[in-house]
Amino acid sequence: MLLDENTRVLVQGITGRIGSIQTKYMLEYHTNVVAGVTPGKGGMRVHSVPVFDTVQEAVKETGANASVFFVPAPGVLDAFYETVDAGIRLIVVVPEHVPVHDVMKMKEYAKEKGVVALGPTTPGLLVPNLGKMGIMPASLFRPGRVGIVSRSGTLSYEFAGILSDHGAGQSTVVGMGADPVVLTNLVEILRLFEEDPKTEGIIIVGEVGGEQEEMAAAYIKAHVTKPVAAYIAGRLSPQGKRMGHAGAMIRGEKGSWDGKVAAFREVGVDILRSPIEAGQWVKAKGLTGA
Amino acid sequence: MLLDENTRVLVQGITGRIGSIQTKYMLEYHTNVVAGVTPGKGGMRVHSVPVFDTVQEAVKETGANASVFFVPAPGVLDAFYETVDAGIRLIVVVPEHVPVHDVMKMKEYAKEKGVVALGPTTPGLLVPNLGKMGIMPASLFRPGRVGIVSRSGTLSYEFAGILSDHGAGQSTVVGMGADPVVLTNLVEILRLFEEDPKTEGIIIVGEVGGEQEEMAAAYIKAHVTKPVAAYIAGRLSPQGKRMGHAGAMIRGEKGSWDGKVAAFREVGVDILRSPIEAGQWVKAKGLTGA
Amino acid sequence: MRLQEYEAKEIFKTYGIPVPEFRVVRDPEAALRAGLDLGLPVMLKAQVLVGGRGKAGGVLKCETPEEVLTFSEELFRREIKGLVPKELMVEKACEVEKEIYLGCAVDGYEGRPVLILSKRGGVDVEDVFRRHPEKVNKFPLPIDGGFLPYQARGLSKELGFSGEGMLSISKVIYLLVKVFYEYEALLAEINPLGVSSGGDSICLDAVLEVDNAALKRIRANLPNPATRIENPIERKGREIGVTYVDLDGDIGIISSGAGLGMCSMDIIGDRLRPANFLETGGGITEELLYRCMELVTMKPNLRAIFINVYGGINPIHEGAKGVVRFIREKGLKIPIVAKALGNRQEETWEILRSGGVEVVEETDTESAVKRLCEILERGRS
Amino acid sequence: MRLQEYEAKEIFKTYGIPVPEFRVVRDPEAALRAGLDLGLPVMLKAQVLVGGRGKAGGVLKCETPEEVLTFSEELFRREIKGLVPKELMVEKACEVEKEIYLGCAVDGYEGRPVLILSKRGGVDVEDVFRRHPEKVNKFPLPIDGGFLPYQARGLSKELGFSGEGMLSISKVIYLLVKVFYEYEALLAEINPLGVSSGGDSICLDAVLEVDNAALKRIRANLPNPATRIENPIERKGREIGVTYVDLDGDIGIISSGAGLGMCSMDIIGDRLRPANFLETGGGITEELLYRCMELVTMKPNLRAIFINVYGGINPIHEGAKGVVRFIREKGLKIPIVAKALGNRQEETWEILRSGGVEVVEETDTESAVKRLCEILERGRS
Repeated sequence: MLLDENTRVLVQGITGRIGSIQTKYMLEYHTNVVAGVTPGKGGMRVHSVPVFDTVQEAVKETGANASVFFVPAPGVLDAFYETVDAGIRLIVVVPEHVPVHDVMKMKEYAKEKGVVALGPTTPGLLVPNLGKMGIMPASLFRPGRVGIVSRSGTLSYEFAGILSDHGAGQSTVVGMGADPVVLTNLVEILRLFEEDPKTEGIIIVGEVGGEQEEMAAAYIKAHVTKPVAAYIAGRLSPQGKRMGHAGAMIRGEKGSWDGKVAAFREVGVDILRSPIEAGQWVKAKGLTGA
Repeated sequence: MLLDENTRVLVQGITGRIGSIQTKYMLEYHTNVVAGVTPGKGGMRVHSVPVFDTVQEAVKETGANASVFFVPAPGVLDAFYETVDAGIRLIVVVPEHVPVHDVMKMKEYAKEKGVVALGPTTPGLLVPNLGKMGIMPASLFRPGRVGIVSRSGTLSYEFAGILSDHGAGQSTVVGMGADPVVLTNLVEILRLFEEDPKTEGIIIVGEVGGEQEEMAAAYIKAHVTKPVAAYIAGRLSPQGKRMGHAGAMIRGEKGSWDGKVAAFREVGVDILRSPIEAGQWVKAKGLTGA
Repeated sequence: MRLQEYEAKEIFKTYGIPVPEFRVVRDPEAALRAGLDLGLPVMLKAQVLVGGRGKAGGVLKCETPEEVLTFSEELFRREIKGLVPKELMVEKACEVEKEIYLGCAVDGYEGRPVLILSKRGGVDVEDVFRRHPEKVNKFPLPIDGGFLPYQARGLSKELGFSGEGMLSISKVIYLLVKVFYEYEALLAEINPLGVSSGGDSICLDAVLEVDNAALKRIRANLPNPATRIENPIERKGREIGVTYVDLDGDIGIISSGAGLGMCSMDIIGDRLRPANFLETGGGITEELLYRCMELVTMKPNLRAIFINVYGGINPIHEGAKGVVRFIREKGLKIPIVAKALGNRQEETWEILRSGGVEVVEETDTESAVKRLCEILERGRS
Repeated sequence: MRLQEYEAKEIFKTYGIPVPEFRVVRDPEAALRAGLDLGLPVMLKAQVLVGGRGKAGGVLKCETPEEVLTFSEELFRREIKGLVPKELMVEKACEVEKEIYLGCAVDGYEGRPVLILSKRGGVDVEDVFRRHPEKVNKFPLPIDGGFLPYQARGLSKELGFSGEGMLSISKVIYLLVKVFYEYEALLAEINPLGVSSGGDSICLDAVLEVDNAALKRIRANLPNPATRIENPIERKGREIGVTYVDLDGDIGIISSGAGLGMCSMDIIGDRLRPANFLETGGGITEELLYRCMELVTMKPNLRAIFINVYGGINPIHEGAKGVVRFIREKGLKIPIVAKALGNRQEETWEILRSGGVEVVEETDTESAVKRLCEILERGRS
């Protein structure tokens, strides 16, 4: 899902320390990385991948149609517009600490242009044995039929690892991004999983705060036919100090562990109290095997 | 043209010194002034015209569908968006000294929303014996068949007065506005005159600087069938000190009296060397009478 | 980072939002001087970064010099939701006829700014939100500015104001939105905005929370967020670039990623008592994990440390070196259990084991916590 | 208002655009000190607000202290397109490999900002515009900002640069556009931008022209535009809010509206010699026309005054009072011909006639000028 045989990956910030090593890991996982971009470094090669000054050139020369970002946080907004304007419609924004006002602009632009964008602060996207865009450690993943969507990067690895150990592979693993505003909401990822013929069950890895899970519950009730389980991290996390009253108005009572679990339970989503329970769940639902 | 029997005029800034007296003059000319707006003064009346706090209310309560501005220059941008967003599609911006960057924004918004807007720094719009939006001194105008469009306010009065003296009335007199950027270009006004059945001849009152006249000449050649005469003020004006080179690039050789006159002559427009020649021109073209 | 009320008010004031005259003081004598200087009556307001300060007794009105002295002494001693104020605002008391609520916030789900207005504001505003949602207006704002004065006028009309009141409130709404954009705020709030019988508006309490990720490009002198943290370990965490939250247990936690950290805390919390939450973010180095060990062990009476990290973007083998170096240098004796998976995991395990760390090779946190419990049980028996 | 080169460069510098080190001096001794301080060679640049300064000899390179002294003495005396510089810039000379042109301007007809780039810049750039338009890139900008660094990179690639040169030029382009928006400029220009063999960029000459109508809201300390006007009558005109242009004839002109003013000037100019152009704008009061009379009569040897005004937005009857008051107070004897039409014209005529002004009732300026000629003929004979 999202990433397939026709995906031609561009790496932005490829000459940086992280961009370079992660490109190596992506190539080792047989991802079709066709180009890199670092302004001013056009003409270089990184792990044999040709580097360009601009996304436009990279697209023109290599037919890149998806991009993963390892650019510094203050440069993400600029790179995002550049990438969208060059015609790319799948973007993975790995960096953390991108200013929220930038993310809001990017989210609106993505919606306007029909772009699917993950992040910021995402480990990216991985389709086992096909490729990955981002930083997910490949050894934990196996091909299979369970879709995982996670707000947390490391917890997506944890769940994939547990599933793999229990004989249940993954169709696609999606890191949504851990920021208060993410470029693509959970509901939208669930829609993609519901439509994806290779996905037969879905695990949602959520956490306290925000209202992604509450909105997802409503969506699941109306539109999702596949079995869904959910884990919510932060059951015992101390409540943050409240800042002003506007949050209460925007979110009402949303955001708590209890509220999210109740919302999911009400629409028939199975609640996992600990990641390890995902192992039992896939067995119970017959989702093991490739 | 533009202003007709169905026009219901709103006056913005009606409680100000100029707004109030000009409203009186407009009413004396039997203009259908239905409402005024001055924020914070809702509920008042000015020369019996009801005043509202917002354009939205004024439109809702009185069906106003055209607006003339007497608001202070720094507030014009805000008032313009308010007026367009309230659904009004004909706006006359009388004030001078509106910042150019504001005018650029207004011009784009007008284009996007299909608004005809005159100014800034315009005397407005007058249809003899029907009404006026703006500050034109009514005594100089007579109904007839000649359309006048002028970059200069006072010269539009001069030409109307001369025509009236020579027995040639006016169909509509349009002040385009004297700023370096105007909300509606000359070409667009010429298009309206060409389409207007009540207009049988057109007088363009231009001046040195900018490229309105040059663009108009090209338009006339392709689209205007009615007789056209043009006067260009500033034949003897000393050339302004040149500021940088960008102007030369944008405008090339445009902007001079010679250039404008040559452009018009080339497409068959009659050149008036002095306003008084307009009297002879209307007689020669048979445009006298009502 | 949330600013103190007086910092927010100073910013609001530079934008032209009317605020009462005030002084900031650090002792009762200064409070008295400020009170006499401003003219009584005055409000004393504890400067603490928590909500519900008024209800918790952090705001007192003083009519006499004696009250200023006694009440300020009282406030400098009073704990408000766990925090004792170091500074008080002494503010001229204002007569107002109405109190309304104005807030400008990021709607995280929609990913856009939203303006929230309520014709009833003050300490009970959340009750209004809950019980009378019809009294509250929510207005989505354009993503990148472009909010215009006329829109503010329309909104202040909708709140039921006219004449001078409409003008003064719409001016405040417009300027609050401007602050919100120019400070890249997560929240800019005035609650309440007092409106006098003559229609004048005045900002009686102010909240401004800015995005730490945007601090460097905001054109203003803002304090270093680390200086805002009261707890010394949390402050130190902020300084080295990790998120540390102090808890009252005795099992230290180091994790990469907030989700994994919360998950570790939840699982440990079912059987043991976490001493902290610590997440490294994506910048692990040898030095960083050395410092994380330092942070976690600042807590007295620690029984054990639980490390839970993934090698995705993080070079966990580098981090392992820092852990082991710390153990060796400090001669740390308490049990340490680590789960470390992903890129270069075998190398990582080897390093950790060389420092005496108990490495769990299972993929799930549950098993690792079980191992921790076993070790602690064994130690006890 | 156009700023002096050094003022523009100071602003550009605060935005991060590299400019050579410089000093501003008002006498040759200061020039010498500055030259020695900066290190030779230096450029001496006359600070005059005209184009084509370089071709007119206003920029000189100095290799020795003696040259700094002699050349600066020379420049302080040299008239450049009618202006003698009061200030010189002493600027460190730079070695560059290429000179390109960057300009950001308002396209008046389209009503939008436009960025203009040419890979050949310098004093001959207008020749390039004329002869090699294919070497010039024009790029329409968004109306309300939103120009992004990546677009600047794309443009600097199109200019044929790569590597460090591409990066440094794109940074300058981006920052120049930022200055253009934030200063509400009519023109922001760097010509030339020098590019070194290592790819560094440096702004060698700078133009910044800001919109006087926006001055009050620009967040910066800019000089009062009136102080920029060399001619004392023109400066005084600016101070009272009218546009006065000094000419070399002897017939004073006062008109409402630039168009009518130019028309009056054109018609008068065919037979007589205008002493000035003066247009009042839409703010006529008794006081303003009194002051306009004062302005016009500052010119020695005036033969007559021609007044041409319309009562549209202007209360011309008020203005007439000012004219008459001036005539009476100063005992002005030269002929004054006035054409004054529109609202309250009869009242206006009566007032003017009471002061001995010859009022023309015809609607056309031609007739009024004819009357003026007749009166002057009569006076001569």
